[in-house]
Amino acid sequence: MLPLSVPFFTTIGLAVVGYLLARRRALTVASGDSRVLNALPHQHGLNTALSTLLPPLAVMLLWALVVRIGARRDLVLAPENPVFTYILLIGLAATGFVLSLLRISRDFRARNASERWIMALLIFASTIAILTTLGIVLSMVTETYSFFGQYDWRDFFFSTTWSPNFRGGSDLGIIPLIWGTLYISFIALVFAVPVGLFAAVYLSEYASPRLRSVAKPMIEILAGIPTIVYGLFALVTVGPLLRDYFAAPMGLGQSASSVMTAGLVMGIMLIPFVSSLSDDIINAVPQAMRDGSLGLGATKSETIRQVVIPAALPGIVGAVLLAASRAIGETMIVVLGAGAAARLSLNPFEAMTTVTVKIVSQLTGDTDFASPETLVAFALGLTLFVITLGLNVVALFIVRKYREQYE
Amino acid sequence: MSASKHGSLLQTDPHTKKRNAAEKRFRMYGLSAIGIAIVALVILLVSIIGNGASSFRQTYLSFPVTINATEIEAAESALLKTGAYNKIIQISLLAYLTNNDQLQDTPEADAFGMISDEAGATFRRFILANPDAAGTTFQMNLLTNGRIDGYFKGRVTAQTALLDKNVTPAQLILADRLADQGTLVQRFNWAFFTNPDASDQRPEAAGLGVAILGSLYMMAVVLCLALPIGVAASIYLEEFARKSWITDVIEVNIANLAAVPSIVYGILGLAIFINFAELNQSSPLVGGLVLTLMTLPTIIISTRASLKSIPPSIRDAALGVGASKMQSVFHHVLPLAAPGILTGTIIGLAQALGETAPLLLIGMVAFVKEYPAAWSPDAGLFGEASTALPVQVFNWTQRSDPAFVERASGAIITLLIFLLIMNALAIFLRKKFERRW
Amino acid sequence: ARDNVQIAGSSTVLPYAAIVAEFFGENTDFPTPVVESGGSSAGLKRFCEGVGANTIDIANASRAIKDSELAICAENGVTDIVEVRIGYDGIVFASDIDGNSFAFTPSDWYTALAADMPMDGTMAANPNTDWSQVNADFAMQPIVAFIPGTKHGTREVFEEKVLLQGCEDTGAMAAMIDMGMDEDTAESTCMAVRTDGLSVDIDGDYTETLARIEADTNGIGVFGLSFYENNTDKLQVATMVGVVPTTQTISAGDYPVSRPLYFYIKAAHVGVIPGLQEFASFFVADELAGPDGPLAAYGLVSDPELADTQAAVANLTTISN
Amino acid sequence: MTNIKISAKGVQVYYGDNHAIKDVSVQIEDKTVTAFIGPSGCGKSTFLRCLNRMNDTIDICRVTGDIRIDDEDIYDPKVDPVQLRAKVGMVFQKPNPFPKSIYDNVAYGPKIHGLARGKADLDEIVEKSLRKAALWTEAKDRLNEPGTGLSGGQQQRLCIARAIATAPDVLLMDEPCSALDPIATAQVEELIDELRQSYSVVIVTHSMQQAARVSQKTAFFHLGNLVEYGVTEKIFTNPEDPRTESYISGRIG
Amino acid sequence: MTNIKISAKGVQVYYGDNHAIKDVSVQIEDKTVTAFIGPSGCGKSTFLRCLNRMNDTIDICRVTGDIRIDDEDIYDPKVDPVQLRAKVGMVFQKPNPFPKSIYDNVAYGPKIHGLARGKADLDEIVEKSLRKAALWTEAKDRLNEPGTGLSGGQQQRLCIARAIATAPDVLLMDEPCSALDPIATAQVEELIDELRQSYSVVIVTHSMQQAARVSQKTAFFHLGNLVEYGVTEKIFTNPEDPRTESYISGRIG
Ligand SMILES: Nc1ncnc2c1ncn2[C@@H]1O[C@H](COP(=O)(O)OP(=O)(O)OP(=O)(O)O)[C@@H](O)[C@H]1O
Ligand SMILES: Nc1ncnc2c1ncn2[C@@H]1O[C@H](COP(=O)(O)OP(=O)(O)OP(=O)(O)O)[C@@H](O)[C@H]1O
Ligand SMILES: [Mg+2]
Ligand SMILES: [Mg+2]
Ligand SMILES: O=P([O-])([O-])[O-]
Repeated sequence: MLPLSVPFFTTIGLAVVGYLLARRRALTVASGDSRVLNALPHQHGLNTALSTLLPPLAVMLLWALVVRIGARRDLVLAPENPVFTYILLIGLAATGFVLSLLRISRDFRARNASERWIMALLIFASTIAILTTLGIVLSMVTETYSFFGQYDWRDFFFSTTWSPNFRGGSDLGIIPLIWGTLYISFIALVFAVPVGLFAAVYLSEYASPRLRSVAKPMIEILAGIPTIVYGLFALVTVGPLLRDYFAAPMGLGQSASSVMTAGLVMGIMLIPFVSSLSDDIINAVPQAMRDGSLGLGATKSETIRQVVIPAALPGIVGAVLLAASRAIGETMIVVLGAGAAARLSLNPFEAMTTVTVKIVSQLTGDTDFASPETLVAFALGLTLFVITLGLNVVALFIVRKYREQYE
Repeated sequence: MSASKHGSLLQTDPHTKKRNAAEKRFRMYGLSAIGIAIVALVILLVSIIGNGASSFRQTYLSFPVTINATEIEAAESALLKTGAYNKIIQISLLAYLTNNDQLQDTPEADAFGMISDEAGATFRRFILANPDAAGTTFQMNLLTNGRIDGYFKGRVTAQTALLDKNVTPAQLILADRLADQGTLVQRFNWAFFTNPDASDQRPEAAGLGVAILGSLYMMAVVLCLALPIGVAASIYLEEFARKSWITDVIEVNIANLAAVPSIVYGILGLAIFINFAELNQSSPLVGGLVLTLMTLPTIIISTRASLKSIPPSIRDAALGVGASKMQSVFHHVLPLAAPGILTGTIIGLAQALGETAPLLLIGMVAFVKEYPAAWSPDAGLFGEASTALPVQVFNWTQRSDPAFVERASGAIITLLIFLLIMNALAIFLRKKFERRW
Repeated sequence: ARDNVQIAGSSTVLPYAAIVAEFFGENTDFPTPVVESGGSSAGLKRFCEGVGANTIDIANASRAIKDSELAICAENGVTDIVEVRIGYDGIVFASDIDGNSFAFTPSDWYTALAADMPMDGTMAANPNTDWSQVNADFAMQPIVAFIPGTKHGTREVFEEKVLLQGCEDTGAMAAMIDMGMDEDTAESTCMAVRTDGLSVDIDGDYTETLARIEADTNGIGVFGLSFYENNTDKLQVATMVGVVPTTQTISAGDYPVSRPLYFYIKAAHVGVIPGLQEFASFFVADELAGPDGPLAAYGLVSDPELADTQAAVANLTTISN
Repeated sequence: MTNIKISAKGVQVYYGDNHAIKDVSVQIEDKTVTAFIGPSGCGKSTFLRCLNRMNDTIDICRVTGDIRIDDEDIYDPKVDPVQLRAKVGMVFQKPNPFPKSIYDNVAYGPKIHGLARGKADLDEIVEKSLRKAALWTEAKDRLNEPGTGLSGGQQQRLCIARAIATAPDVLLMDEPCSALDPIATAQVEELIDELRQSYSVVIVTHSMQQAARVSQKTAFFHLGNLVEYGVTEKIFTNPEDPRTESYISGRIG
Repeated sequence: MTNIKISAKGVQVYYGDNHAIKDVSVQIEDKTVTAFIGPSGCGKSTFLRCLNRMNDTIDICRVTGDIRIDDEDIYDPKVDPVQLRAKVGMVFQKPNPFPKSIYDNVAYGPKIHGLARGKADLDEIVEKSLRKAALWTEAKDRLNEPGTGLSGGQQQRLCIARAIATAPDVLLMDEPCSALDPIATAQVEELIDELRQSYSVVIVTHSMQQAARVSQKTAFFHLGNLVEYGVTEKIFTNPEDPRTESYISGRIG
């Protein structure tokens, strides 16, 4: 990839020059009166810049990909002399440059042309999400496959014990891990969603602009505190507190690490995920909606609950999904707050653990990296991926059902 | 009669009273929600700052060291040169203490033990930089051992010293004496921000320099890629793509990507960027790319949510005067959606800046002492090995010497300051773009 | 194009490797090697990924490489591997400094932590909840044990050298075989740890164990020797079969619970990556890894057979497979 | 003072620096339709919004002076704007249906005020309100479709239905017929006439004919001032102020 | 076919299952004002939005049939709807100013179409458009204030100004005077008359008087059907269809 930097920067330079030249030329063609042009000079410039820039960039990307794939198969595809590549790429840039400059005329629809380039960029950006998914699945699928070669899939999916063992003969049932994941995430969300939502409502509907401009970024700091701090907070403060004041008096156990501890502390971390984005979305609901409701004699809270929040629902669901996702993916808080023991229990004051924690611990553990005890991490990852996919599909349908579109 | 139906405005009727009570409760909930968040924040910050503020001060010993050419030569021929240099320093310290009648009845070994293991390296660097210093005496500023430093920060006391294998009460008494006399001073710990990491033996020398640089490089990559790509993808999916099952699949898929545990992005990064693309391991470039992929869903989800919340009448208005869809989006919709986009960016960057797990698999959770260059001819852009701030926190919390606890908290404070600086612009812009209509 | 040595692997070896790397950078003209942590397994996996500048040169491990791993290495073209044993990691039992002191034997641990044990001819769940029930010499203190999670190599050592030993010493093993269990089942039953919450698996590191003991002062935790030695003001160590764990007692073989530490060199990178062999020899030199070197000072139990290791590094003696 | 429903004295309204209502005093009678007329931008909507304190929702808006309804100062701190607005209903100038179903739009007010005893009761209120607002025939088959999918005029009638469903004492209507065809307009005017039997109605309109048809009293606003207020007939036939005169005579539509 | 600007044949519009426009064919002449009249909800706005393809933005809306402007099929895949909309301007039924300054609202169109050579030029266009829309006096001192802070009628005029600033060939106006007082209405009508000199104007109105005053041709819609289309005078004095007759005669406002 490295030697490509020369044509890369040349192309960028050419594109900048192209932008300026095309603008100039467009104005010249129009004899200085931009009104006779079919597109703005700026759009001519943009078109030339993008025509110059994008084809060589695309070729460069493709070329690098082909070379790398070739290298994997021990084919040397890159020419000995990089000058050929340079000439090809710079030639391509120059062609785009010249052709697009030549196309400039009074009637040339530069806007459409430049928008086509931008659209290509937008589509390219969207495909990255798809490619990422593909990459994630592919990077885990071979290892998962070899895991299931060594371990019965029925035991993995249906066994209720998780106890890996160095000497083999481990029980690697995913069920207690999934249970722990769902339980902890559920508690975290039960805490974070109401708190976050109420905070968002208060910030956008009640708070003075000053309070809002201070409180919102402050709450966002919660999302930036490294999770190890939360973990230690759970371990040292919240865990013993819950044990001494709730679990022990209620006879629910003596464990300082518990689902409740991890869930609550994680909930704190998730507050800004719900509050900040929801606040922005609530803020975007037109004032006319609120006026309509207030004008009927509704109180502010009635307005918020029955008009504003339903109208902002898709965005709020997005924020909640983001929080849920983060809860599912969290490691440190669970390790320190909920412990490492995989257990199937309804008691929220017992130690449990999550799929993600076990992915990390099996991946960074000491067992033979080709053994099922390590490879199970990949199977866990892939299974979690499928499960969250299912949950997201459900979420999508729920949003569809309740979506309210204002004008 | 109508008047009776509604009653006096000055007296709240029972139904309204109930509703007003509900209103008040609702407001209270909101306020307490904010209160909970702020209280949690304050507790966390107080504990972080309480633990970490002391890392911004450091104790130094200042005394003259006599530089003798033959001793230097002998030291240079040893395998462990810095160990030999340490010896030279010890001799000078002993001489200094006895001359000033400071040693008194402190055992010599205890006096030597007050100097950091880093001293030898500091001294050797000094000699290499000043080859003609031989034969002269120089006033050297050397780090004290972490325990002595801890004594001045309250971490080590006479009681713990009795139990602690790495410090003796005699050392503390000597330290007090030296402090009174001005040989031992506490200064602001600039080195904490400029030094690279140090091994477990020398907590007093450990700094965040490489980590700050590494995080800076990675965030540059993340910001330059994740924000534009995320916004572009959202615009395409929300505004242009024809709604069909394919866009549904993509939408669900992106939401799902957010739920992928971050370590899986590490697996992905290892497979794609290191094994396939053969980019350098441990490099901020790979780290940045992995974090970009990890941050993208956050930005896309929040951007799409805010694009959705812009009323269609705004788009209609723009289209109606002959703006293209692209123009209506870029000129009108996007500015109105900016607050939500910026929020997504703020949260996404916060996550990216604090993330360790994916870096584990691409080799950035490491002990790195050399500063990475932003650009180097053989490693390319951001291609040299480095760590990151959360990695330093992660590493330091695992180390056995308790002196690292304070440094880990110091690193967290630094990380939060870094985050605030990084987000300040976003927060400012968001406030500017906020409006009601 | 890489000019620094790249190391990955065990977090147990990491501090030692970092100390050596730091010295290596200070004392030679080579750049300081980069030492990653991430676990023995992950390190070896990266090591076996192939040969080339974008793979690591050295893998640290708190256990010996397995044959299955060697096979995968070979598949990927990593054939010449030099095994270097740098010393031993002592495993100690420690509790809160202000609490009761303990003098353990493996039998105590077995009796305290076994999931099921033979009683009156049948297997029954472990009834002990207090250390005084385990051993009449112990003070009254509820059993709370923080032992390494199953991801840690230390767990394996704990199970084999403490639990299994205790199982044999108490005669439980024999009783189980008498009951008609085959030897393998009996062994794994011996090493099965109770899951009723009295024994807590720690997936994190020793700082987590320490924090848990500080949060619950009844806890007794398993630590590495070097970790304990840096925290003698907070922890008191228990003896095992009457021996206090120190680098000397472990080195002499008096203290029974320890495990060897290794690193593996990719011989194909020697001569390609500058400083690789130099670093390896530097690591095992007497000045560093010897009993008076900085590694021992930090808590590494130095290897009595260090000379053999030095020779192996000098000759790049590869593992024959 | 027998029959005064709303009495405003010396009302001033500012939007920031913009003085939108200048010292307006007016007494609106009960069981009367009062029309507010005046050129666009003269402050009709602003004044109307003062009467049920909807201006509270506009940050930059500042209201001074004394406004009493049933002899009670509505800007008294003791007054609950919520109760006020339940008593003084409003139809906004720009139709603003909620992004909910047509049914829910109308049922919203009765629900929050607890006006319906059950589902059947609510259904009845919804139907009656939609019928009165002349929307029932068009809406009855699509009660569950979103109110935002209606045509402009239909939305306007939906908002009228929504406002009358809560049975206010006073109804403020800001150009309620601006998007309606003559027939629908007639129906709404009929409704207004019917409402007058028991309530007080204030209507803003640009149509002189409409004002003349439905109102008993008319107030003419100009540049924030209340220029003239009196019996509708008199205002239209024999205005006192030359500005009223010229506005009326410049009439076209 | 000498003078036909827009020709629609067999246009059908569906909102989901709702058949909103039923087989409408109409030929709209150049340099003519055509009025669309009909009861609320009959499909006037819908049909109007077909003419510049604004219906494209409503997901559930489906349009079939043939619509030609200057003899070019505007639903041809080759047609760029953007260019079409630049050529066929629109004033929406509900005023929808951008949440930007008044100036920017008007200047937006000229800017994106490159109609101004410089700042001075742009200023001139903005002033001229605001003047034509009868908003200049009210807006000239607050050009930098947000367009959303205007009164209802002012917003409507702002939207008119915004539409004419881009100098379209055809102007579609959906009830442009619904929130305007008679004087402002007269000014807008004058504007329409002026525009007719060079352009084609289609106006939706509920005011028969207005239709009669400004238009040369009138189309009467009923329940999605185009009932009658012809010279305005004839429609109002001698309608052919009984439905037209009854709608006209039932007139009130
Ligand atoms: N977005 C939409 N979704 C569904 N149905 C719609 C939508 N817009 C309009 N309709 C329906 O289509 C029919 C025609 O509506 P249109 O807006 O064209 O009426 P109109 O003639 O403009 O009425 P008005 O004078 O009230 O504005 C109406 O029955 C209306 O409810
Ligand atoms: N939210 C606001 N912010 C600032 N100024 C406003 C706001 N609302 C109205 N104004 C200004 O106050 C004055 C009175 O506006 P108002 O809406 O009361 O007029 P109106 O009589 O209702 O006119 P129209 O018939 O056009 O609706 C106008 O100059 C208007 O521009
Ligand atoms: Mg108004
Ligand atoms: Mg309409
Ligand atoms: O990291 P470890 O492999 O030593 O547990």
